[in-house]
Amino acid sequence: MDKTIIRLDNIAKSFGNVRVIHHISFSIEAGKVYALAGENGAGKSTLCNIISGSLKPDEGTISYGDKEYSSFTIQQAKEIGIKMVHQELQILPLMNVEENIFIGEESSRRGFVNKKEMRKRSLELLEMVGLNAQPETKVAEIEIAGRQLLEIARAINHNARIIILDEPTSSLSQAEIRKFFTIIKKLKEQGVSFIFISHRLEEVFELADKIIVLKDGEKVAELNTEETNEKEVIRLMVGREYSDFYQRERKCHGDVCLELKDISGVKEGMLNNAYIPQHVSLKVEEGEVLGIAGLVGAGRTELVRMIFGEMPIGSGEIFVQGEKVQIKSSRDAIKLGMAWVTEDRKQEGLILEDTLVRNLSLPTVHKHRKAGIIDDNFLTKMSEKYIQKLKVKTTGGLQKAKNLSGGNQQKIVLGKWLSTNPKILILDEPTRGIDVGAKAEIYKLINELTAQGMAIVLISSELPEVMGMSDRLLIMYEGRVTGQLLKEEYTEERVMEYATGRKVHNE
Amino acid sequence: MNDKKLMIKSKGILNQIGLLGVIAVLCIIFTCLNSTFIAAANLMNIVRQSAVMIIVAMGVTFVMISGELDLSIGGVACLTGMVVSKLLTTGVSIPVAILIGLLLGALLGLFNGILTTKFNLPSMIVTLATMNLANGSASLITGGTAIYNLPQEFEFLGRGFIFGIPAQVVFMVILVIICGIVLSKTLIGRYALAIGGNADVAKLAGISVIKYKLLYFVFCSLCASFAGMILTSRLATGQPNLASNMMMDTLTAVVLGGTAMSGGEGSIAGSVMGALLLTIISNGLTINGVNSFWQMIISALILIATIIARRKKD
Amino acid sequence: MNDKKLMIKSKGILNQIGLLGVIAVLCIIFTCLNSTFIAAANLMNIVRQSAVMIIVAMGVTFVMISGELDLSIGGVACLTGMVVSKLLTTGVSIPVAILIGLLLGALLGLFNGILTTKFNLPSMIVTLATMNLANGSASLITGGTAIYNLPQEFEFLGRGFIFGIPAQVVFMVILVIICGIVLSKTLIGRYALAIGGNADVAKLAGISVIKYKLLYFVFCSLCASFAGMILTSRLATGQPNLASNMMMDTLTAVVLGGTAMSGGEGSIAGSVMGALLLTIISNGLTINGVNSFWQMIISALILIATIIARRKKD
Amino acid sequence: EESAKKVAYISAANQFDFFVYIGAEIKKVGEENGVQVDMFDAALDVSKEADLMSQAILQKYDAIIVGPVDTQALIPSIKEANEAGIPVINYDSFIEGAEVYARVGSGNKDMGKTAGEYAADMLKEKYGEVKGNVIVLSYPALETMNQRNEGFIEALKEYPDVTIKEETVEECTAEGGQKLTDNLLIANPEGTLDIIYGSNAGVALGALASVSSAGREDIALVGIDNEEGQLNALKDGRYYKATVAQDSYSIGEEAMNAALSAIDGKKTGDVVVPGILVTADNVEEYLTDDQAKKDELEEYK
Ligand SMILES: Nc1ncnc2c1ncn2[C@@H]1O[C@H](COP(=O)(O)OP(=O)(O)OP(=O)(O)O)[C@@H](O)[C@H]1O
Ligand SMILES: Nc1ncnc2c1ncn2[C@@H]1O[C@H](COP(=O)(O)OP(=O)(O)OP(=O)(O)O)[C@@H](O)[C@H]1O
Ligand SMILES: [Mg+2]
Ligand SMILES: [Mg+2]
Repeated sequence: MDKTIIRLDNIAKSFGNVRVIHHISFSIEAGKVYALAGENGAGKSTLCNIISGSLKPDEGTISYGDKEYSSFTIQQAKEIGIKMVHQELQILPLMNVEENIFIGEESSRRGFVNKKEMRKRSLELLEMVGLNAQPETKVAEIEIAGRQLLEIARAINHNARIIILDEPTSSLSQAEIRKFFTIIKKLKEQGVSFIFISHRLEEVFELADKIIVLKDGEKVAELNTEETNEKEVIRLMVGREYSDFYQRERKCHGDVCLELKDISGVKEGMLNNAYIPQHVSLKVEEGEVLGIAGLVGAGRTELVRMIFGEMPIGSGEIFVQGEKVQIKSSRDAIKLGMAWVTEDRKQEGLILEDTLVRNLSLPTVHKHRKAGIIDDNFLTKMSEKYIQKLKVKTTGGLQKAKNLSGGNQQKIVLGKWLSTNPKILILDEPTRGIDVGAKAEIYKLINELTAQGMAIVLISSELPEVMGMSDRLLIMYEGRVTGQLLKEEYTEERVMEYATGRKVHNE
Repeated sequence: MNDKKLMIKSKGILNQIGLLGVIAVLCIIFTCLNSTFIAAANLMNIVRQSAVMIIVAMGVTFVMISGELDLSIGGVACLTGMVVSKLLTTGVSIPVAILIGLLLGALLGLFNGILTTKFNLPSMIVTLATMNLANGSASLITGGTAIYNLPQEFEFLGRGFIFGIPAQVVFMVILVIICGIVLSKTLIGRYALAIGGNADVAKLAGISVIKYKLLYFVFCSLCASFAGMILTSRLATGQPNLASNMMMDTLTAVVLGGTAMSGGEGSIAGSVMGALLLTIISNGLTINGVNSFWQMIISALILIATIIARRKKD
Repeated sequence: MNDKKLMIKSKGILNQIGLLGVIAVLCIIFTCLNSTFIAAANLMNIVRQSAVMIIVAMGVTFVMISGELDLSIGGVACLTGMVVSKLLTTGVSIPVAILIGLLLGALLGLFNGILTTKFNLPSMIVTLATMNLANGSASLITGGTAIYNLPQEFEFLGRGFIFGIPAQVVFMVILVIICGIVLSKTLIGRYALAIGGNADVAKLAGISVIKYKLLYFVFCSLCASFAGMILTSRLATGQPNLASNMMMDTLTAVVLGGTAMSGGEGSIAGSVMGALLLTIISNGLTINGVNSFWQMIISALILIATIIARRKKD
Repeated sequence: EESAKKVAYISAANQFDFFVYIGAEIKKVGEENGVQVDMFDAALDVSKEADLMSQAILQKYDAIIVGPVDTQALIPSIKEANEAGIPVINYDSFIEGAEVYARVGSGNKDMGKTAGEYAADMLKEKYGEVKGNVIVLSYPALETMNQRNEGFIEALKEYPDVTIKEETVEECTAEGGQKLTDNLLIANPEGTLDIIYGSNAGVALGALASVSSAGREDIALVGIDNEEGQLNALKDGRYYKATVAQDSYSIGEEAMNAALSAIDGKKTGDVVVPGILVTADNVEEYLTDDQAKKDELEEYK
């Protein structure tokens, strides 16, 4: 029996005169997981947007049953049962968790929403995906990882037939990912199909039945997972092989750059106190990469916020280059030679409507003026430099940030902060949504920068990354530092023990 | 960010408590200064005076929650008033004239809505244009002069009583109750909040943003044209410069009530209280013999005090 | 989604070309109807008439680009006009009076800015309050009547000439050039765009959002108070309801010029052309003997046509 | 060939019948004399009036007939016209301090006085002596209203037992008058207020709407202007007792005649067209005449 749900034929799509998808065809069968692999900007999200009805292809057809469509509308896709978790999170921050889960699919009778039914279902879903929040919690109060879980809850809510997951795991940590994969596997058994995008190939190999490799908008291969391996996929994607990703070697040893002594956040009545960092002490030296690991919501981002003066500090001291400092806002922090690559590129990283040049030059523009007049030539050149160095896939510095693919946006955020030449660089999930090739480049960059004496704090939910790239590891659990490990001591088990609070290291 | 989070959390209720607090304090002050303020007749007077503003505020609340702006309300009210007056003086029966008035409102709302959504134009300019269009047309009907000799029975809308309560107050209360239910209990309300929160997200969730926005615009204009008829009925003449302050006053009331200019947030109770607050200020000051210039200043100060007080409460 | 992206791409220039196109078409039509329209004297008249609006639009453009709104401009202009008139009639010298007027403007701007930024209040309400505060105070100065007998020399601002060009036009041109440079070539402009684009990002990039927003508010109020003095000078009397249409007209001009109400986008050239367009419409219609009600209607239609045309061009 | 003469008529506010019919009359007289009349409306905006003046001067009208929104604010514009050699005819409020060819009007202060005297008579009739409480609705930004109020107050000042309070409307429209009066009725309960005076059609009609819907027959309304609504109310006579009507037709006619002379270089000087006191007694008669005039002018509106 034919198990095909939908079939794409010769789908093509251009933005302006840039062709992003070249005549791609494939079918989606029931109960299978398809992984889309490809570099940043290869066209993965675009293809998924076409399937889910939010973009119209220029050419080609989509067949469903015995009907052919030139494109789906969102409503049609929904009727068929196509759900999508978008790479750029699609949430309504002012509405609560429950309203977000059910948006567009409220259970209602004659226009009146049926709150009881939805409450029951939303509690189930929250439990299922492991989102530790009440249905009435406003989404604005939830950090990015929680939002990702929320979107997942939304996608699995109704009886979907095809669920498209565009980097659903990029801000999740192991525990959530495990939980999530269990759900996927269960749904798959019930005949639900998935299109899965992730730059973490081990996830791809764990889940996918088939791997479709895209390169520059073309389908270069459709592989059965059993018959291939990571190396081949990477070669097909990038055109070259990466053998050992994490080649961290500390070359420079210097003084302590940044030191926190017993920093605690302010206990604010209504917030969930557990997540506000308490009694955190740490040191980072020149040339060192200090990793901070922890589960989602452990309070790592909040810690950076506190360091940067964007969240109140209740007690404790901060020393930069040995001197005690008062940081009232990120402006002070920047002046002290710090830079912070934020995790949420949309909210805190980019001015989406602005050009790449403007985004890249924002923190440094004040330094490049002649008699008050901005030296735009210089800024353009500087931007070109970073665009090349980070291999950003773009039509040029004048492209708007919002028109870049997710991974390329992330590179722009990184470039923006590198351009300030910081002495202390804090990277909060720096490789979120970045492809393997670019990741390798960023790791190389981390090594180069530390070799020149920069101190780096690397926060990442991806254990291999944070373990592979840091010289020392700090592990947080519910706002507290539960463990500190030296490179020689790392094992995944040990880190997870601290990260889940099963073990607490006492100095 | 963090403070913001705190703020948002408890907004729903506290917002309104903040406003209520200000209203209470004002009432006490005004009563101390002049006890007629608290007299039943004056309280009814206040409610009656605010009724029209509240009616219009209902429509504006929906439009604003959905992330758009309707500046045309005053114009719509004015044009409806004039058209209905003209119809009435040419012998059209009252119910028919009222129906035509509402139809006109709906059409103007549709015009706003279509230009804003289908043509994807900024609603601020579209509705500004509609305002001028409507005001200009209102004056053209007579060449700029007022219309007199409306039938006596038409005065019911603005001067009549239903069970001893001014008719306009009754209409207002019914409308407020309906709107309260619609906003909090139905898809129409929920989608307004969603669309205003982020129209792209709403669209991706399969909500037909255009259809709903059209609905909000039409409803808003309907409210405005109904208000225009009440005002006309109360004045017992068709005035070509009717409702010239309606837009500013109503927008102020709605924003004061906690509806975000940028959409995604707002409440019916808030808008009602915003309108009441504005009316109480002007009534209390007039009764206490404060002249209109001081009134402007004092009400501006109270406005600022209110938003600060509300903010502190959060 | 897709069309939108395409649209935005070439906006910068095409936006203005769209506006220019509309302006050109209108000029041709008006000239055909009445050749005095194109006479040098009338062209200068148009520029002179639009000068005040353009001056205020400069300030509004910066505030709006940075994501805020200033509704107080009319009030500020009016209060400044009255205060300066009062000072002049009590014998204060002209330069001192002008300086005090500007200082007053700056203070009102500071007031707007501080409430908006430090207290984190919605600028729409804050400036609305300031508008009423200013208008009320303006009337209180004299109890609501106008101020007469300003010194003859004060008329220079609004009626004088510099090298045969009306003084206000000269001031306007200078201001426009400065603003053009500031917006595109200096930090003040760059940061306005960044703050309006995403204030969080700007703040994290080390920009003191508060300081810059204060600056924009102060500048905007300065423009308004300067405009108020020009208007007062032109009328040679202090009028307590001066500039009552300024806010609506100027906001329309600026938004018409392509500045986004939500911030992050806008241009000086656009605002200038927006203001010119509005003036041309009213001048052309007046010259052709169109009565003021038809003018409202026709200009509303042209307004809509313009935003549609601009949109199509993109 | 000598092109036809043209005259610019600048109205202070076409929202009032008064200005509309002056304009119509002027147009009619113009037509009879082969002079083109173009009408402009300053819509109660001083700045706009100044701009309209400049424009009329630029377009080289042969004469400008202008009703000032504010007399003083118009002076620079009149000087501008003088410099350009264009004669200006001033109607309605009289301009002091600038050179005009003619001033035609009813005298605002005089009309106020007429209304005040009638108010005094009413009080006398009510109490046997002239005493009582009077509220004057004011809108200080409008010069004409100030002058009318001044005349009214002056007439009543003679009687020490009359308490006069001025109350300012927020806007000079029916709605503004109504809103204020609604509140005033609360602040001045039955028996504490005898007369409300509204010296322009807008506020007078607003006060009428408020007083009539509250059924406060203890209050008598006196006003100025002759909008249809005011005249109708006089007929029924329950609330609105008297209004001072301006003769817009004669004002228009005189103004246009002055303009015709001005084109020939002749100055007319001041022409006073006195206001007419209309009460329940003579309203029918007045209305018949008025309606006839209006019908005649309909095509010129
Ligand atoms: N609206 C748009 N306008 C112009 N170009 C666009 C637009 N959307 C996407 N692109 C371009 O299309 C290409 C493909 O983008 P897409 O988002 O599909 O990539 P992706 O494979 O999902 O990459 P990533 O792994 O970084 O998410 C990119 O080069 C991007 O810059
Ligand atoms: N699973 C969850 N359930 C509920 N709230 C969550 C969850 N995950 C994150 N949060 C929210 O996140 C906040 C703390 O997140 P923060 O970003 O500081 O931690 P983190 O360790 O940096 O996490 P991340 O892995 O997202 O970077 C908490 O206040 C909480 O509201
Ligand atoms: Mg993508
Ligand atoms: Mg984090």
